[in-house]
Amino acid sequence: MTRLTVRYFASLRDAAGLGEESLQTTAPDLRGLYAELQVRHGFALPVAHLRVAVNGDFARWDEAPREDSEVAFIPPVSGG
Amino acid sequence: MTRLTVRYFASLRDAAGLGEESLQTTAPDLRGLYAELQVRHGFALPVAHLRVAVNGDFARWDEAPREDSEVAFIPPVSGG
Amino acid sequence: MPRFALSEVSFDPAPLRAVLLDERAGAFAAFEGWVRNHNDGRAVDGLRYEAYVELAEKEGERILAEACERFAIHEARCVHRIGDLAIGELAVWVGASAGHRDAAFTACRWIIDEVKSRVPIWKHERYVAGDAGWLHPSPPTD
Amino acid sequence: MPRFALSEVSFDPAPLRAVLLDERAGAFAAFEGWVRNHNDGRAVDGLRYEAYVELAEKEGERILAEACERFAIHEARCVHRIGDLAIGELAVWVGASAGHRDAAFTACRWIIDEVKSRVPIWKHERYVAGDAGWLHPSPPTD
Repeated sequence: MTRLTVRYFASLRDAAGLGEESLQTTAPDLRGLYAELQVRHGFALPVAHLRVAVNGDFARWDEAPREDSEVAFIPPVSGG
Repeated sequence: MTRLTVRYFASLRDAAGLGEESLQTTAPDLRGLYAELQVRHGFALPVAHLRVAVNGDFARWDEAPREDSEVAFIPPVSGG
Repeated sequence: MPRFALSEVSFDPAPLRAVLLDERAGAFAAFEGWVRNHNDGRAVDGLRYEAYVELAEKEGERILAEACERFAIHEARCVHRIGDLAIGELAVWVGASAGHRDAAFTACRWIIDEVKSRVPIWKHERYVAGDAGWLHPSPPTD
Repeated sequence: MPRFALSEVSFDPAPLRAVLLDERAGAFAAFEGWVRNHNDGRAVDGLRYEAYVELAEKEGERILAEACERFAIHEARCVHRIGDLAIGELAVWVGASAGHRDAAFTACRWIIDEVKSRVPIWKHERYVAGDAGWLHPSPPTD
């Protein structure tokens, strides 16, 4: 079990109904973590459209979730 | 004989020592007029590097000098 | 002083431009994104930008540093608004000073393109018709 | 109101930018030419721009009108200084507003290129070494 914080932005935040949550996961990697949360919150965005960040830096989907880390799923950006 | 006014700019003005002059010419076209003035004032710029304007609009070198017109020889520009 | 910043309030580009003034610089190019009253054929009432602030600031800073490496520019700056914006408001400002205009234009264009594609900022548009939505452009399929 | 103007005194770009603000415009690009402290390896003390005013105003106006025809922009403006300028002073300002950034950048770049090649304005540089001279770039051989 890994305990961590997940942050949601934009449409993911709207779908989850919250900006962040603390949770425990048994997912082996961040891809698996997103799959779990996609089921829980009904996220429409496929993982292929997202990027993932850990502790404020971009990360790889095959990284294992780290204890006490902050994971953020980054929907396609639309600044500018 | 055609009587007209010629205006000089930038290095042509420096070489002529004046910004404009009234003169009479027998040159058949503006190219010939520049040739006359090149001799008179010792202009270094060849006609191929210049443009010519008549009464405030660009003109062609083969145009005949017009009575009472204002002719300007335009050295290579360097604005911006 | 950071080259990239997020701003929660409307800002004036004049002092940003002033920072880039440089006696060695002969050229300065700037880009501004303004909130348009329409998008994709729909009348827009206003919008909100949300950012993942910590990462947006880091990634913005990386883009500006990269621009200073890649192009023959003297300096560059970018500020991006977050929060609620009205029609006509300044959403993003980019400026670059350089010896010559080629580098100034190229860097300025590159910076805004990179900011739009890399910095975690999202636009939420409110339409005159009453609905609203997040803009999540589909990534290029490659 | 003319789109192109010569100015015998230093001018502020802010009101020019303000004229281009437009609720339909999502993009604005600007270019500024500043007086550099060096050119072609020589230390420059200051410069003077001379214009054939009547023709410069006409030709500048034609360039801006052409830009509005050729590119998907809403509006564009250009002001060029004449007279004596000190190092760091604003020599020329170009701005263009558009629906999208592509047109804004392309038009802005095109305008400054055309102004530099077509408008009868000449630069007289004064060097720190004490001499001075007109810049008359050799035309391209074609």
